[in-house]
Amino acid sequence: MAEAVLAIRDLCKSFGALRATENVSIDLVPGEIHALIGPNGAGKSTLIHQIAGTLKPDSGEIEFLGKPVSHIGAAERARMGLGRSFQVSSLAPEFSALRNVMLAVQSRQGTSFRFFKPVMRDAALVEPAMEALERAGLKDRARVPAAELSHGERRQLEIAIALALGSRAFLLDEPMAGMGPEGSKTLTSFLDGLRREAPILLVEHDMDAVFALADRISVLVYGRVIATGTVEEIRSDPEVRRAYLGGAE
Amino acid sequence: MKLLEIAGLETFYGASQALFGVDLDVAEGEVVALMGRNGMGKTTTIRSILAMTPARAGKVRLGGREIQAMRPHRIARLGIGLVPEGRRCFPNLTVAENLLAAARSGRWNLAEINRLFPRLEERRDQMARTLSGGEQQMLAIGRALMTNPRLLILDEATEGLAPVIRNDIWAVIRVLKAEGQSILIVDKTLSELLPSADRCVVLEKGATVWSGRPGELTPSLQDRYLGV
Amino acid sequence: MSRETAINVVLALLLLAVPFIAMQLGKPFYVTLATRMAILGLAAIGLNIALGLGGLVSFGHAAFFGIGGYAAGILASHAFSGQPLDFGLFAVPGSKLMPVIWAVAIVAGGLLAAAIGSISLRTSGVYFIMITLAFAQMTYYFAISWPAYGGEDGLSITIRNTFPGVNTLVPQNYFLICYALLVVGLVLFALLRDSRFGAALQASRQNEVRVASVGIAPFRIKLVAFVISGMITGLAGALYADLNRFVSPSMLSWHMSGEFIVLIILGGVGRLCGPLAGAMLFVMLEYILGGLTERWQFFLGLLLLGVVLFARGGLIGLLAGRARHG
Amino acid sequence: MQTALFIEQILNGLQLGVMLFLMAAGLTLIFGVMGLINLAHGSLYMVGAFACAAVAGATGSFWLGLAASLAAAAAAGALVEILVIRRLYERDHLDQVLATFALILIFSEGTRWLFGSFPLYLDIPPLLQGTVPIPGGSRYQLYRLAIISVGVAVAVGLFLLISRTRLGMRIRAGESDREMIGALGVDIRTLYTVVFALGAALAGLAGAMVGALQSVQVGMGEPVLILAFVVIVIGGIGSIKGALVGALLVGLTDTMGRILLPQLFGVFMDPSRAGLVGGAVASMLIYIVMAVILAVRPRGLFAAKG
Amino acid sequence: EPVKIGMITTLSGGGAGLGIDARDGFMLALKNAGDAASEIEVVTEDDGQKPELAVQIADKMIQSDQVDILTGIIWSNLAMAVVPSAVAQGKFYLSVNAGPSPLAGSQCNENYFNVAYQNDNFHEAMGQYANQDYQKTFILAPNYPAGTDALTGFKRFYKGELTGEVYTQLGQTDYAAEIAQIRASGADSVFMFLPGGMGIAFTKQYAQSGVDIPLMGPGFSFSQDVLGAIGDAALGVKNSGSWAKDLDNEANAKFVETFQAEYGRLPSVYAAQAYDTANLIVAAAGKASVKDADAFRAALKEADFDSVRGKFSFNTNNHPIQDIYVREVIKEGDVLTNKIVSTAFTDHKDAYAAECSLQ
Ligand SMILES: Nc1ncnc2c1ncn2[C@@H]1O[C@H](COP(=O)(O)OP(=O)(O)OP(=O)(O)O)[C@@H](O)[C@H]1O
Ligand SMILES: Nc1ncnc2c1ncn2[C@@H]1O[C@H](COP(=O)(O)OP(=O)(O)OP(=O)(O)O)[C@@H](O)[C@H]1O
Ligand SMILES: [Mg+2]
Ligand SMILES: [Mg+2]
Repeated sequence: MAEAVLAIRDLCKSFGALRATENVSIDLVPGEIHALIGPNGAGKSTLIHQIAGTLKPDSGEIEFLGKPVSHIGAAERARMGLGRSFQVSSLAPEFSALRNVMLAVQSRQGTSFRFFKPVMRDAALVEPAMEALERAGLKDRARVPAAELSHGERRQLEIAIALALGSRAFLLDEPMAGMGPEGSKTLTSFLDGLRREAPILLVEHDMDAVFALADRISVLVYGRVIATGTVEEIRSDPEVRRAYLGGAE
Repeated sequence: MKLLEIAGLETFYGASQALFGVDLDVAEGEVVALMGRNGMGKTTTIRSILAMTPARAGKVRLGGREIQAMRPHRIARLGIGLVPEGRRCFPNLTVAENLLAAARSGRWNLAEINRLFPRLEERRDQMARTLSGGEQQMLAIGRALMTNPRLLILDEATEGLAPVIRNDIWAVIRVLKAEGQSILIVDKTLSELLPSADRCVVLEKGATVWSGRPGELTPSLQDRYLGV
Repeated sequence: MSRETAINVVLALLLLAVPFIAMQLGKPFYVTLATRMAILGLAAIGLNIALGLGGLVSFGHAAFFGIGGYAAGILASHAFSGQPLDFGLFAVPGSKLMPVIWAVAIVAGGLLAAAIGSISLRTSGVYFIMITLAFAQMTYYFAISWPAYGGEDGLSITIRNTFPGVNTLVPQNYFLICYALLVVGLVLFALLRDSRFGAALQASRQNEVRVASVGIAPFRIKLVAFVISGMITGLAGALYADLNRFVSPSMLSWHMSGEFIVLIILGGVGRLCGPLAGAMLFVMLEYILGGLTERWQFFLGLLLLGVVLFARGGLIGLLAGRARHG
Repeated sequence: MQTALFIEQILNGLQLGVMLFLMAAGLTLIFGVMGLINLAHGSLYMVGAFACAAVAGATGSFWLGLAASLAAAAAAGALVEILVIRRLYERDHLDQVLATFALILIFSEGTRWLFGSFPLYLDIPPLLQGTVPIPGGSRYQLYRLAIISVGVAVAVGLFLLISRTRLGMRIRAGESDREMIGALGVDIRTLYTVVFALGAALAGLAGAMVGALQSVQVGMGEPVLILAFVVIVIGGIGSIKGALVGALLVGLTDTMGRILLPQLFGVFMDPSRAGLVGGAVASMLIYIVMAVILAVRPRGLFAAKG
Repeated sequence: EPVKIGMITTLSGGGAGLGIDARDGFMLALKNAGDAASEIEVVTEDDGQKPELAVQIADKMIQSDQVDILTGIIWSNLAMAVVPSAVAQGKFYLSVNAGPSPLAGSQCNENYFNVAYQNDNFHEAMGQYANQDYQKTFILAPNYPAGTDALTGFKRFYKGELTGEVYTQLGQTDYAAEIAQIRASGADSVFMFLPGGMGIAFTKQYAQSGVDIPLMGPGFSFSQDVLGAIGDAALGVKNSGSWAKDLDNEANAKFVETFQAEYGRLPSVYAAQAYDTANLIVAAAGKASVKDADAFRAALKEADFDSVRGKFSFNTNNHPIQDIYVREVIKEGDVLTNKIVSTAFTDHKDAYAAECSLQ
């Protein structure tokens, strides 16, 4: 197996008496989609938050691109190439889709402390941003304020932003949520292609998508990884069926 | 007897029109599925029923009474319970307080909801904002049931739920249906929705384009209207 | 030219025209009013960078305004008395030269903003409002009870400071100086707003988490914005001191901070000419109503209320519609 | 300092704190719970004081005046809510700032219009005049003890109202999502009018009670308003408990600072200078305390975490 | 010869009472002067007690209204903002109330006349008076220049011991802590300078606290405009002033009577000082044209008018030489007012005249 892009070791996090993350070790290797599934409240989003740096773990190590990142902030991790989407879309609502993406481009290019050149006339910003929007299928909506986008379009925009960051790994928290069948199909094939650029840690409740996409699946229950394996292994794991999949799948 | 009747609903967001003539009705004890692709106006229809975004034209009747000129809380009190898109639990209230804040007496009470969603019982004194996504969804359903509505409206009530829970919720919906609860439901999971519904109404570009029994919604129609 | 740009140009020209019309009409005092509008407008432009672009509702900008004012007053008084300012280790002479005074006011405003900002920006929302107020109140009480420069009685600048090649005692000349600085402020604001920095700043206002998650640290962005904001307001303070030929703690009072906020809301938050429009309207109202009735504050209140209730987005919002972000 | 004096000063600090709390309670109720920045809260305090002084002056009864102050402030509050505030809930905080700033001007000048420019007279009711013995051998003013007890009663009452009653839940629910609580069948509009009137009545009560201690005059609300804001920010916005703790902290800090700082500076300065410097630092003290607290706990002492 | 006067005073906000009294007193004098004042025109504007606004109004009156004389300011800090630049522009300024020390000393000006008092005067008088009966005095004032000046003024003449010297916060409204200190200090008397609402609050709380150490203060804190608000708490308090309603002279009798007839209330010291100011202008205008600055200045300096304070003249620094009385708050019917009980100084001058370059 190739060298892991992202490696998490023995991560722990409690909220009071509640152990939201308990000795979690997971890794993400180039080219893969690693799905993280588990019941509601299992601690998936909490884990994503810790990896992204918006929540501080109680103990454990996070390594990204071979470097420990536990001590550095969210912004710096993002600049290193850790792209993420939020479970609930998180955008700059007054900015157009384009300007939302341009913000990521600007960050990737280095400094935000440039005071005089107008961004909208800066091809170095606009062009890569348009490209990312196009790849995410939002080119037509580039000038629409994020607040006026429909639910599905906002999810696409989150992806576009992560693309524009030139991310070396993606953390996607329920990107399919709220998408209709059509949107899910498009997004599934899009993610399928995206993994070649950078591996994806995918949190998702849409099992059709997970089974279609995942190279590996880890199952999180009550903060602990109870199983990791291929689609087939997980599908047939009786423990997983009981705790998560239930009768249907 | 029709519980809810909607005719020719037209609704605007500011200057932009979102609904161009929605017709829909729900009979007493009936489960009606409101369907359509992303952005076709399902949520807007629901908002207009409750006058959260009042319609500019058209009529809404609840139990024979015209309600489109009323304020939302009056309409809600006439017997509509809403599970809104995006959950919208009250973040600074505990689980129990969320359930109690708008409760009205009837079949559903705290004990019943706890039986339905044991997870909520475990979390009863936790602030809603610290709940996981799925927990919040359960809370939103419980909160709507606590108002003991004549008509329950569910907008994407199973979004973001684990399959087991989703199954539970569908089971709950079927129980409610069996008890004769009238329900208007929006959901993406057709495999569950179609068997549960008595009737389907399909919206496209803000207007009703098809309605009929679930069995009549053929794969070709599904492809045309829902993109399946 | 967009509608808003047109309105901005008209506003700026209108203000420029006031002194000339005033002299024609034989109402020299209107020059002073116009100067006051320009200075308050500039101070509010400073605040608008923090408040309008960055969403940092500072209720303590009077501190920067006042420190700029005191920079002018103190330097002038030392120049007047011939005694150098004693900093213990070294001493510097006072000055009556406006460019020197401005530079000192800008630096002082910036330093104070850096100090206040680095603590205040840890908080947000209403807490930010109050902690900035707290710092301003500290400077206010300090100035009141500090006897060296007059305390509550303030400090007068007997003769207005000088500018090379210009007779600043002529009101029109002083107006033009202030007007030129106002225009510089406007240009700076426009550039800043459209720049990368401005994009990051405005995004921080809308969604800080989002900004951090694309790799931009919002704290530093906001701090720099706050410092720039304090520098501009400090400069305006120095101009104001020279206009009144007087500085006093009332420049540091919370009423002053409140007035800046009012100017911005009145004109249009985050809009290029919002502060200017607000300042022009407010000074005019104050003057006209004040001349009509002793109960002018009552009617001023009613008018302001009318503006909030019926003109969303302030004057500029009313005239030019909602702002759009590319 | 002798024990008796020390105890007396502690009581003074408590009393000042409770006085601030009465003002802050209404403010935090409106401000935290309804999400509204009400700069005009000080005006409602003034309305209460004027109503009390006017009615007490006309009838000779402080108690009638007190009732009048509650009624007048509540009525003014309800009126303001219905005519102005109601249109601003969905707006930016800044619009609320401007509108309530305008209300200050209207209230101040309006009051002066009605009552003239000279301060009014209001005194402690005979029932509460005089002093009672306190531990340490000194005596303490009965009226001030009464203020302390009213403050404590209000604190307990409000705390129970907000945290234990369904009304309290609805108010808090409405704060985070007005539309949703309406869609669940709660008439949030009327509810908010009631809450606003309640907050106003508390301010009016504070004004009336404090009016007997100081001068009933136009503008009396402004300094208290700022202090009340300091209090609720220290305590954590929206928290009645925070307002109480914050108020007591501010009251004690201010009182003890005024007394002790000059003595402290007196150790190494002549008394006159120590008085000046100590007094100057004392006037900044609560702001320093607030800045320190917020620097360490950016959301106050008792803010709901989030 | 027409004379145009610009009156800048406080007519709105908390301090409006003082400004209104001053304006009313001033206008009454012009009315009483009849024909002698027929060519005097007054423009009045409200400064809202804000220095910036006062400066703006002064500029306007000088530039647009082209007034010859400015007057009316109540507060020292506003006077400091307006006076230096107004007199630098060659206008006359006549103070109806404020008398900050720089304007009496280092920054005095030939065109600045103070018809009221130098700020320290009333405090000095109280210090002088305290020597008669007291040895241990507790003194307090707000922490700002007028406050420190007040206590300095008091100490300048007081020879006894100080049991405490406290500087309170400007705008403070609760004095329980200071009163407790006073009680514990063992003082035999208290001198306080707390203007406006602060004084009302202090005096009420002092009376309510049951501390029975005698209280003294300058006249401002017990002048007619605030006595009503303090109530019986003020009874018996000794305070200093250059004027009282019962001063026995013809001008005063007329003033008090006509003021009451015209406005339905008793006049305060502010009204009296403004009344004198207006009469001074009327008298000077009768002697010289205001356009002839030197002549008019000389006419002002003569102070040839019937002062409600009895005798009145100007010192070298254009500040008053006058008697200062000790008054006591009494009740006449159910109205509180002041009665003169003794004279603290005769022909008192301020302490700053020596620093003034005018001779
Ligand atoms: N700040 C917090 N304080 C207390 N408990 C918290 C906090 N944040 C999360 N939790 C709890 O931690 C658990 C894990 O939450 P998390 O959001 O990670 O779940 P999840 O696996 O993402 O669930 P879902 O699939 O429903 O989104 C939940 O039970 C939640 O209630
Ligand atoms: N607040 C709003 N302002 C402006 N336009 C809006 C707003 N909310 C929705 N719209 C627009 O109204 C239309 C209908 O939206 P609606 O939310 O009703 O769709 P929906 O059928 O519920 O879609 P989804 O399945 O994505 O939830 C869409 O075009 C959407 O962009
Ligand atoms: Mg989650
Ligand atoms: Mg929807």
